Amino acid sequence: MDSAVAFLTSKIPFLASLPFWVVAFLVMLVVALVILGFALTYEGIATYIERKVAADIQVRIGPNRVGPNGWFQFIADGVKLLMKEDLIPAKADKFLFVLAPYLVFVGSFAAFVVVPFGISLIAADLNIGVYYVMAVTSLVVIGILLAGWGSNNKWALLGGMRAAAQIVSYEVPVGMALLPAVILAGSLSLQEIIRSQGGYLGIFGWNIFHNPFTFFSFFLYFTAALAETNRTPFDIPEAESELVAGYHVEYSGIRFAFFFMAEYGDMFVVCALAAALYLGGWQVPFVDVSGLSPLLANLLSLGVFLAKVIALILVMMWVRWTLPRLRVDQLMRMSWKYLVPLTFVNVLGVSVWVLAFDGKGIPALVMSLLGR
Amino acid sequence: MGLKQYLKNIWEAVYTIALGMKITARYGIDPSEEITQQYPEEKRQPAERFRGFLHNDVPRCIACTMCAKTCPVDCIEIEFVTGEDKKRKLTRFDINIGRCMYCGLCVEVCPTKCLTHTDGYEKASLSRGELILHFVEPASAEEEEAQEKEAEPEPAPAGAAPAENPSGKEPEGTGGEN
Amino acid sequence: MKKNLLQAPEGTVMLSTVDKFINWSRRSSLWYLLFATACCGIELMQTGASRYDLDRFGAVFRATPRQSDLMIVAGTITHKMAERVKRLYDQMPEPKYVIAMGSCANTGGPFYKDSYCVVKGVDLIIPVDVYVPGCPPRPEALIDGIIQLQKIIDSKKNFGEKA
Amino acid sequence: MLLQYANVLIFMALAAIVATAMLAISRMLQPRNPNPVKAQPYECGELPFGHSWVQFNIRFYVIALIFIIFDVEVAMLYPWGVIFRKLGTIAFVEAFVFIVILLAGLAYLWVEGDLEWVREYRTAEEEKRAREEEREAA
Amino acid sequence: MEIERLPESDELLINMGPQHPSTHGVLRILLRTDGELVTGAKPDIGYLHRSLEKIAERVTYAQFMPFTDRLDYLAAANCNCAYAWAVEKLAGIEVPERAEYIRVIVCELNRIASHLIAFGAFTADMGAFTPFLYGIRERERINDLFEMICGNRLTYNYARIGGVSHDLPDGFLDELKDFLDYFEPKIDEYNQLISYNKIFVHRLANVAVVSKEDAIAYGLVGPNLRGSGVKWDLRKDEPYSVYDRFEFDVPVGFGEKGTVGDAFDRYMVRIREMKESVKILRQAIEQIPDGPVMAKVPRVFKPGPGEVYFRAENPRGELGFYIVSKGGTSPYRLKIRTGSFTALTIFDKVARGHLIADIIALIGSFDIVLPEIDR
Amino acid sequence: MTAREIYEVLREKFGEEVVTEFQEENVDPPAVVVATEKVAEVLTFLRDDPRTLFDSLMCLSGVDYEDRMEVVYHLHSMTHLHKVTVKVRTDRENPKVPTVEKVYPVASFHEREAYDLLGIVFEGHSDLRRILLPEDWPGHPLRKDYVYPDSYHGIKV
Repeated sequence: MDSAVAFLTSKIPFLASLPFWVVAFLVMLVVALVILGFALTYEGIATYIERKVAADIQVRIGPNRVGPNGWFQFIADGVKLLMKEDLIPAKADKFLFVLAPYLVFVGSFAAFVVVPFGISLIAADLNIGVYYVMAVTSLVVIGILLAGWGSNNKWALLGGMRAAAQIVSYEVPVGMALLPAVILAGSLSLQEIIRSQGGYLGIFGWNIFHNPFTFFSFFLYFTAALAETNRTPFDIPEAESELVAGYHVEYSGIRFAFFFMAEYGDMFVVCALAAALYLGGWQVPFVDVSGLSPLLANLLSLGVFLAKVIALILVMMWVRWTLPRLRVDQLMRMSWKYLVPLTFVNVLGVSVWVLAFDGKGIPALVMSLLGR
Repeated sequence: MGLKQYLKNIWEAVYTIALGMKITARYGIDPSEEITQQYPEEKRQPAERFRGFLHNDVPRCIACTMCAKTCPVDCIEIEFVTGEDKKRKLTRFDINIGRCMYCGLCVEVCPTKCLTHTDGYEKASLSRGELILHFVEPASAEEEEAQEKEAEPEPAPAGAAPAENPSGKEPEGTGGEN
Repeated sequence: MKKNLLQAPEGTVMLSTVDKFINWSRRSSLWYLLFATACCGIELMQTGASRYDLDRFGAVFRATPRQSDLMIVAGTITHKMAERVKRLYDQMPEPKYVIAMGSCANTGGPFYKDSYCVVKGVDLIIPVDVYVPGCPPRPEALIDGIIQLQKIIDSKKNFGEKA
Repeated sequence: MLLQYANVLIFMALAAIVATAMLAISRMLQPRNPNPVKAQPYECGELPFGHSWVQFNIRFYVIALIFIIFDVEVAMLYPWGVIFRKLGTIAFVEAFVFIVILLAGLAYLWVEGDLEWVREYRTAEEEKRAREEEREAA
Repeated sequence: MEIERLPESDELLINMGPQHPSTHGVLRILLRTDGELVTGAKPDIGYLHRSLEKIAERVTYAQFMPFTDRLDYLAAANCNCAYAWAVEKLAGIEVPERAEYIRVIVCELNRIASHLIAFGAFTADMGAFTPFLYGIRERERINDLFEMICGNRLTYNYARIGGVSHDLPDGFLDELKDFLDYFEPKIDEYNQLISYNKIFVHRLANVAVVSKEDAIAYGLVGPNLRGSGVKWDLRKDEPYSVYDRFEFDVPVGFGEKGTVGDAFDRYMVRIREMKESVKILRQAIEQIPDGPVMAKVPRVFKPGPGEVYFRAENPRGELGFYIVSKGGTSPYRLKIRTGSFTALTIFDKVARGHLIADIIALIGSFDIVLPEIDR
Repeated sequence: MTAREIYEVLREKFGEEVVTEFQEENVDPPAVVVATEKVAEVLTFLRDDPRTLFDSLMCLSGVDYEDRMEVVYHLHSMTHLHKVTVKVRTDRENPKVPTVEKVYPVASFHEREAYDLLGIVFEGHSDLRRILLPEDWPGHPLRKDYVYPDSYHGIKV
């Protein structure tokens, strides 16, 4: 950030005359706008991709009439929702009903601040990055809870209460499943964690291959993340076949679109987190990006990072269109009897490993055995 | 729950989920499994016996009213005048395809086989009136409207389609002794 | 309908382009209400399924009327049900469209003559845009109905008309 | 570093502004045709009856309590995780004791069956009988 | 609809249906819940009451045939044939052997189609949408076969009193064989895909248990009865038509993953029945004789006075026709007894103490179809 | 056991006043006509007696014979594999039949249906309401003299 401001002021004399915070503010605003633009576009395209993935799995074609191969489907959907009457039921708690989509949308977007898009492409490299993401994504669930309560509808209420059940079941596993990566890197900053995963052909430095415990941690995190984003098999607050549409049963038009976008935004964030903490983030396989020119390095790392995230998102979609849904008590049982103990064991395992092998992972040990 | 059972549960969950995902992945990746027919462009030819919209070949019809009597839902309306040669001449032969249930009973009883099922099935209409097929030109427009009013609980907007053969194959033979 | 901001006194050329764009978005994203009562419901499902794939037209089902644009009345409507159908229709947000699918919804169909408790056509309860004949209509026929509906939507004027 | 947090604020503010703008645009463009039925809550097509703001029995009270304890634990383990490699064995022993105590608690709850969803319910008759019994006992 | 007692502070009254994604039509269930836990469930039916029994009194015997299509649209051929058998029993008509074989073929084919919807809709209710579309993909091929035979995809109107309306078209049996070869491995694929999926099993095992005694007392029939461990199949135990000439098993629930009579057992009975139907079809293809497909039945059909109760094994259990004739051209009284109708009697009893999500499993595992209930 | 033997057994147990008639010709399965007020007892006996063991009630139908109402019970035994029909007759203007809900739980819905469509009152039924038609529907449509209403809630019938 500071360097960007310094760079700009050195290039454009006009800016130099302004106070530092003004320039910094402008830079931040531009960054925020760019990322917002990216997020909205991505969310649109993700809905299209989701429909295409579903169609492929279900041996059909999917949207193909709107624009080339249906690529503009999300624009049509978006414009239609924008032009659609949005209702507020007479008996709803108007304040909460209006507030809920804001919370969800803001919560899902605010998490993009710390997404490390590239080697130096990050809006704010917070020193408590991992913490921050966990806190902000919980905001989304609070929004869902409010939406459920505020709608004054029985199905929505059930959906909202299920969201509460979901909070208490996934928060702990998510936190504990991310901890091994933090232990290995010794930092909560996402950029630091990613930087610590370089080397060894660029693949074997990844935390997932560090030792068996981190390997399992990745899958445990991914499972818990599915719950965090309300995706099947954990989509119990929405549960179309049970609760009609769950918490957003009363939402129409653009307000519904906020929930819809937030779901995909959330998916991006959790997948980004999984990629950053366990799959080496923007670390490019077989290439040491830090040695390249800044532009090339950024572009390359951005591409690699997005590829990893999208691959994870595709897996999420694939899971969604394959698996049935858990029941709410099963979600809790799974969380407290399986995920929580296993993540704790993993944390202990990783710390023992770190103590025993002085923080070296299996690839490093193999390398040292080979005498390098 | 012993530890063995605990681990077995985890293993079963992972294994069965992996099996399922393997199948969906196979279908997802293999484009030859795709079975969608792009309807407006590629149409599927219905089977030979397909019971589509009814069609009456008026010249061959002897106005015996068997079909109207057999119809369980009274969707066929027939009016005729008996000519000098004792032959009946249709003045009205309407089939309400919006009420027809395509059971085929009328076709089975038709003695001259002039009433047939075509393979037409597309006739999405904007009003109820369009769903009544007239096989004989009505005497006058007013009369037709009056009859429609009688037949329907709520009159459909005007603009009812004139007698028209719904798409599809023409019934064979147009012998017109009558 | 309440006036909205863009209701100019007279339609203008620019607005007609906007009109086209809005109609395009509406016709390309007809989310239908998952509402089936009888036999036609199965054909509706099969239309949405792999071989006919309504999703190609951007039409997906939503379970709640609040998020749907299109109500496909698939099946018999009895007098006991009539009130509920009306309520569901009322609860859909504007703009909304109705397709009457099959003989029962068109006119009462097989139950027109002898039944004492079937509504003789869903248009007695709610306004219908497109009637699709058949008992039940083939999936192709339903898609044809949706294409007809898209043509209707294309011809609508959103601005410049006093409602 | 504080500057970085300004970013967070800007993001949130921007998201809120954009959301408001979208709502406003939608408000201007959408057709509106309110009627009393439309304003009713959706109840699968039925006339709504009863009310939906009830004391909702969530049936996972104990789990909700443990959740708070564990969530605090997670929050406390993170700083530990950051400096773990610097402190070494002592940190491990400390955390080990900490985790083991909590896991022991979890195991206790598990054995007691408190991790199960509360599934008992009483029919009207059973409740009546239970009340009578209580009265008799008193 | 009355409610047994007024809601206390933490009781919620929920309306499930008539428009709900998983009530399989316009069923309405009034749920009284304590949080997520159901403490009472009252089915409210009649939203699709189309008065078939009254129509039967007003149309002739032959004219009623197309209405039986609409009685259970998922198994229209079965209903057609059951009605035809009932009337033939009443009037004492001998049906040509080929016609009986054709009826068995269409019945078993339709049973597969119906179970495919049951399987698909059930998995969709459980949250897995894809198996539903796989089920329909196979069903489409069955629809094509039916279109070949009788010209319609859903409402066949194929059986006639005294036989069937057309003989099988040329090449049909080969197409059928092709389909069976294609379909049989798919059943195993379904099992891999979802039936034995751990989540799916856990959603169903020990849920909605109906004991053997209850199942009989509450008049459950067909797969629901067999799911409770009662080995009872009309095709085997009370053979009608030519069913006694086929070798097949009657699958019953045996508590594979939980208790006997739970939702999983009922589900698996249907999956296994599809295999048995394939077996029957293969034998029927081998055995089918040549000959006429229609007996001599007078055009104005008038059975003598009398009454008959005939039942046949439908995909949803026994379908009973009670026909009273006074010698006229139309039945004096026709009562239809269906499997889904009686399945709802036990609904409240089974539903209590389950979660809302289990109610969905309960409805799905009973495989009810609304026109059968409301008629 | 054949239906005639069952009839003999019933005759022996309940006497002539209760078991009045046996119909065999053109009736399948053959029917035993019993006195209306005793029907629950007869069915309980048929269900529990080791010789008959009719554990399932296949069907329960009401029939309007213009001069009388009949309720027809089709019984079947899964153990002995035999069947019988039990009939009771009741007055057409004021039809009343004791409920058999306690004997065969499945009868509950069938009886409600018979009440709804034919107006037969089943005395002692726990929840005798209309089941298929709306609560405020006029008349009982399966009666032979039923006249279709003109409109219902403003919609033409």
